[in-house]
Amino acid sequence: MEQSDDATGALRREVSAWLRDNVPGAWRESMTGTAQESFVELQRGWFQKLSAAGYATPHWPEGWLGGGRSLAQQKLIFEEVARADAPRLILYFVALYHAACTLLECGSAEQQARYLPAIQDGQIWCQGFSEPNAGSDLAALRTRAERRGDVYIVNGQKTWSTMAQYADRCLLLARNDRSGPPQAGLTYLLLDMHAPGVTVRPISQITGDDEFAEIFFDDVEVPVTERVGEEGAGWAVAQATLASERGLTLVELSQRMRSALPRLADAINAAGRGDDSALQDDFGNLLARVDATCALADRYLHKRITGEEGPGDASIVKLFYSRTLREFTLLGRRVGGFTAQCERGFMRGATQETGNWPLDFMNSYNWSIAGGSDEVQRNIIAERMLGMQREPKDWHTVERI
Amino acid sequence: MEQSDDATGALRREVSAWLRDNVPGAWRESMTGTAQESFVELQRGWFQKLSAAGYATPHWPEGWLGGGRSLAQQKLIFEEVARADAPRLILYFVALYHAACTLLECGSAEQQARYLPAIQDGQIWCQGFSEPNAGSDLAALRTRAERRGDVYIVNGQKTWSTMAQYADRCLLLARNDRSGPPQAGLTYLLLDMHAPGVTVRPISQITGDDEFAEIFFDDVEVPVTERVGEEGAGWAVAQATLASERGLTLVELSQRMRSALPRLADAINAAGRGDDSALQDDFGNLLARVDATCALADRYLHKRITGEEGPGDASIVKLFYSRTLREFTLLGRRVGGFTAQCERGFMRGATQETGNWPLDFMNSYNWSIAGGSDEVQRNIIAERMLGMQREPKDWHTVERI
Amino acid sequence: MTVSTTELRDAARQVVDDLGLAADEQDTWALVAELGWLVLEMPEADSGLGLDLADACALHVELGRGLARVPFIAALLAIDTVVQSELPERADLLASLGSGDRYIGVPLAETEVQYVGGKLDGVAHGVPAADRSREVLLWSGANDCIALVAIDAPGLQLECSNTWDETRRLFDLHLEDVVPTCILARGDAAHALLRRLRMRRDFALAAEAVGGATSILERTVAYLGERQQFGRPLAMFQALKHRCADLKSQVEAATALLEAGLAQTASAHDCAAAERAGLAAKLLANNTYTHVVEEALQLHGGIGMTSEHDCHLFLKRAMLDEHLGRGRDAYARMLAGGSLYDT
Amino acid sequence: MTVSTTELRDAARQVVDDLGLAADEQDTWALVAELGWLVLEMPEADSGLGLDLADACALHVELGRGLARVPFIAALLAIDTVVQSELPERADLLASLGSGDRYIGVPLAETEVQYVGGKLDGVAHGVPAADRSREVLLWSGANDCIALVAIDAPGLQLECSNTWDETRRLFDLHLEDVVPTCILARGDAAHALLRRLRMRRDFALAAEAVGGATSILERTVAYLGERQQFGRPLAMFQALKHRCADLKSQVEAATALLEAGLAQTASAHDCAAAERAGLAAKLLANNTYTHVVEEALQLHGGIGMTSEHDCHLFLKRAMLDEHLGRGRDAYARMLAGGSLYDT
Repeated sequence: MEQSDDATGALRREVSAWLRDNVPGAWRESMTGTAQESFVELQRGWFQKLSAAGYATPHWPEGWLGGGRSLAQQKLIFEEVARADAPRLILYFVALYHAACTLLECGSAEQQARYLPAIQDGQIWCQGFSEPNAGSDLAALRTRAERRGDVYIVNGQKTWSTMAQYADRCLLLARNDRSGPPQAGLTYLLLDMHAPGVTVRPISQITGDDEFAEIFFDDVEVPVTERVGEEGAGWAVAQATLASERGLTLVELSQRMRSALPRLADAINAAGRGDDSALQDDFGNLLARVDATCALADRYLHKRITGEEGPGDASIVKLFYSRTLREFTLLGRRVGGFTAQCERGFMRGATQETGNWPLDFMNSYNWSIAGGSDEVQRNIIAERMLGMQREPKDWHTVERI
Repeated sequence: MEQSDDATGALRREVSAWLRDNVPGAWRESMTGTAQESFVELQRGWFQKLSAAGYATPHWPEGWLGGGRSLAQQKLIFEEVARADAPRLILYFVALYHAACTLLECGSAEQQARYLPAIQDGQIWCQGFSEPNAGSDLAALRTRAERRGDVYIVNGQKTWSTMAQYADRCLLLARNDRSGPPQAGLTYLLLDMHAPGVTVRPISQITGDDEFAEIFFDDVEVPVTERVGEEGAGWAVAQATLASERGLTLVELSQRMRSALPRLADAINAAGRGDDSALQDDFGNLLARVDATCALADRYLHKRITGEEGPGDASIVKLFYSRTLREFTLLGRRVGGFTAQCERGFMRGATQETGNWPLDFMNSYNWSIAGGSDEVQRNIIAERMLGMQREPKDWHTVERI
Repeated sequence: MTVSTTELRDAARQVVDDLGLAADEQDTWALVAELGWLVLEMPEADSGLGLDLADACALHVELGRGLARVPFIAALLAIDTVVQSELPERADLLASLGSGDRYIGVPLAETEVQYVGGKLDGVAHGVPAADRSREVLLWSGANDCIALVAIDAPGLQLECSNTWDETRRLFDLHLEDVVPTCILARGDAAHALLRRLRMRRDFALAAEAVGGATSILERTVAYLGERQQFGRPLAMFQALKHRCADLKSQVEAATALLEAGLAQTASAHDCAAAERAGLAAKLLANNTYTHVVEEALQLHGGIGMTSEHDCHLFLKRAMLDEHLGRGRDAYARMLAGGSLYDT
Repeated sequence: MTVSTTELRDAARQVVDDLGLAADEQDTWALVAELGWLVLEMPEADSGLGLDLADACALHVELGRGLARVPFIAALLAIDTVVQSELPERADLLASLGSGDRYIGVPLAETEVQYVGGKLDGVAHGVPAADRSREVLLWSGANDCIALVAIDAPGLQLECSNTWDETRRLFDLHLEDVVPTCILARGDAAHALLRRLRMRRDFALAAEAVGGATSILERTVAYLGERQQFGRPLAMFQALKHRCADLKSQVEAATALLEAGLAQTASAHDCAAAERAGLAAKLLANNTYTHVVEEALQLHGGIGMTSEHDCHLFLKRAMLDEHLGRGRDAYARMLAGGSLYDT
């Protein structure tokens, strides 16, 4: 680590003191069974505070409010936020990470000047990568962007876009050319979600939540000035977007999973089953796995800091996290019994450890399916990390979406 | 079933009374840590008794001693033998089932007259199908049989042949033609294991046992009269060999597994852990799975009796048996603790439920690897039973070996 | 399986397929009554069809396949208990129950009810469609009293359980000094009737679970055969094939165990053996159902996470089912109890 | 990991690879002594290298990779305990232990020994290469006495444990009225030393298991890449790929947990935290090792069932290892004990 223990300790104390004073109180209660709108309100309020304090953008370069922090410091802030059990900034994640990092790495100076301050002020972004028939297979993207003079005309459909119904702008990956190899004909655009021809339809999830949405584009005009990178270079720009959070999300998620273990222990004890050796076995094994998940996430981040990341490293962490989370929620379901099946109210802004076990179980699939399914991660690990032979010619796999 | 309850009951009483008087006593003790030779002696003695009583060949046609039994009656005899905890007739299985059924179905009258009485008298046979580089892939067989006048000259190597070191004859599948499709160039021969050029080398197994052997053929002459079926029709004849035991083995194995449950319960109780709810959970779940294995095996046999067998039915039973046996032996390993790791003596003639848990665990792989590995069974189930699309062209699978 | 069971099953499959997953509870109930399924197990002397538990379970399998929104398990349990009883009004009651005009609810989970001084107190969990029943069959936690309780009896309160699974419409019944309409059995007779009821409930729930597991696996395999990725149907990917093959073997095992257990209830008069077979069938069926739906959701990918797709209906039913009957962890432990000390 | 740990690891890997799996115990021991590994953790004041548990575990990982037939874990545990003690002959003893001339055995499983009236009675399990040791470090089941016992003391009998794993050469020690050579600690001091010893033993066993799991997975992947079936290398079959990928993620997780736990022992002076980290590391490492070897045997097919192939050596080591230390089921339950009642 690049800092002395003292400096780290000081930052940790500063952040945790600030969090103590500023984290919204009792949000787990107020966000249970509430409407989407009041959740959005909570997110806005919490973002404004965090952003003003500079803790929302520690990963931005020096010169920006809060920016210039080392990756180790960023991790520290993420850890403290997780430990303080603050709501996850679901509404702003794409803006703060995906959009900002893409712009910082590949955007023009003009684009950076236009959007980065707006993001710090609370502009909401969504991601437009996934399509109904291209879940783990970016090469199959069909949304079209046809150049007509100074604009692109966009037609098509995106799906599984987080909170798109509240977004101002969209990071859009669209096809400008179908003639070459699939990855070559993609272009990366910044699309105004308020433009004519954009329709958003929230996806009704099995949990009753609707944090994802479909986006339909019907002859939407996007000025050429809103293109990031060259025409046809969208694939490379998208890699920058996907790499933007640099392992911090998994550090946060694994810390939150660890923080939630007492909730599971409480449930076991409340059921009067602390002396049931079958539950002790399961809980003990889970403890070790959760600790291992945190250790894996930390190690991965450390590799990124030191530039030692290898192919498949990210997949290992994601796969192990998703399997451990599944076991966590399965044990919850077991302990919760019939009673837990009768609790329908879900909690917004939490992750997968609300203590409503059937809900948590269902939400755990967000991590085994989205962001590169477990199956895609296994392909990557086997082929790129273990060097197992690829299947013949057209049996190809794609990094992740 | 084709019989009244009364007739079934009478047969059951008859068989079980006979077994009570004739099953070798205390063979589990005498066969523990003993040499292969004394095991062979036990097998010979027990076979002579069983064969003389007609219980070794209930599946042979009417006219043969003990023959003409319905499949239901054959099953009953198998069940009683398993319940009486008699030694498995490992040394004679290939002769009684594979050889006899192949000869009865595809052999000439002359071949039947020559071999069937000898088999009833105790002639020992082995199977020569598997090769070092063709485990689950019969199409890759490389042992050659070149026709020269009235003989075939055999060269090559077979492996995993049960008890080949004691065999008088071998059911050999060899390649006579490499020009056509792989399955078309195979010929089926009855090879004299005492002929010049035959070398047998027992395979040293990880358990310390050597019930399998490699067979090497160096210019071995096999008269054309020892060919079963036409030249090049070996594949079809081999199917008759493989189908010969018609599900009875799995009935027997699943019954033996059920009979062994008390051995596991005793181990749990002996460890003073009958009240450990974790072990109760595992044992209860295992009970249900073992019962289900028996039910599956019975149902499969019933389907064969009524002619309702469908593709994949046999694979379902074998796969579920192998997985359940693995769990059985894993629970044994857990319960047995450090002490069980210190018991090296193995028991000959038993199946996978000797109560020596590490040994049983290792032997359980005989059923997940041999006779069509779990992986091959899964391919068959997925493609032939569930109708999932096959992989392109040369990605083919073979029934089982 | 007798020929008539096969016919019954084929007919039921047709009916359930025609209804579809979203069919209305009332319509389905009317159809179930019209088809004579409610009198399936009534003795012929009571104008029933005189069929047995194996036949009833053949129907449960089919209704489970279609997640039928109808309290058929509870209805048959109540009818069987009335058949076994010596109620004076037995004949009239059976007639109205068999026609579907009247429905008696039965808890599908264990109750926490005491019977003291002629009154019932406590909570009964998981009574399906209790709001449509005139009476509910309840029993004391001590197993020494079975009673019919009027749904509008003073002191009785209905509360919708509001489970994630909406196809069962379960209710909790809160009882405070509730006087039963009539007592069906006390003491040893109640014990014996409740053993029978629980055994039958285990088999019925096992049958529904087997049906549900079969159905969601079929749907998953069909989906994989259609859905293209990387230029091929997903069904062509060996890793997914192997997982489906494992699931198939588990579903077949649960089916075989259920059928073998039911054969035992028909032939043997050994109550303990039937109980044990019911425990094993329920345990394996629920383990299989939950495992199959968990895999099905993953194999469906994103589409399975949307409420427009049917996948979640099976998931929620399976999650609930493992807690019905005697409770999630009771089955393995009761089974083990026969062989291990101190249980 | 400090640079020196990395260097140590790389050097050890080279040594172990050169030795191969079949290397002789005596030769390996001589090499271990020559390389200075026995003085690794001895304080520099005692002419040691002054390195820490993380460094020692880096070696255990490598020795575990190669299934080295050398009682290195026991040797380091004995040395550390002597270092912590205040024996008068401490300096001489450390010198002879560090040179490898003398070896003190330590039980790798729990003992059933009582210390009463100045004498030891009972059985100590799993002492590696006890026949090569001059003394054995033993303790009472009540944890209130640690002693050195001469291997030829009257009343002490050695019995080869004859485990399936032949690479550890474990012995049982039967004790009847055995008078110890010397007492290292009594009472609270013994308690504290034994907590330290068990914590270190957990980490050491975890490290060996992580090494073994890593090695057998590498070998399995290599085998799948070579072995052809149906005209392709087995490694090309997706179902096998996915299983290897799962195994890899588990091995990486066990490795990360081990390293994170060791980091905790170095920085924190919190004994309870280090103990807990050791429990978790041992639990996950053994779960992983057994699971990986079980899959490895299946993935190797028939060849893995022959004693000429190395697969079974890992299998037998892994089967044994899960029962060493505090015992198979103690780990999860002790970990849970911190959070759950009544444990």
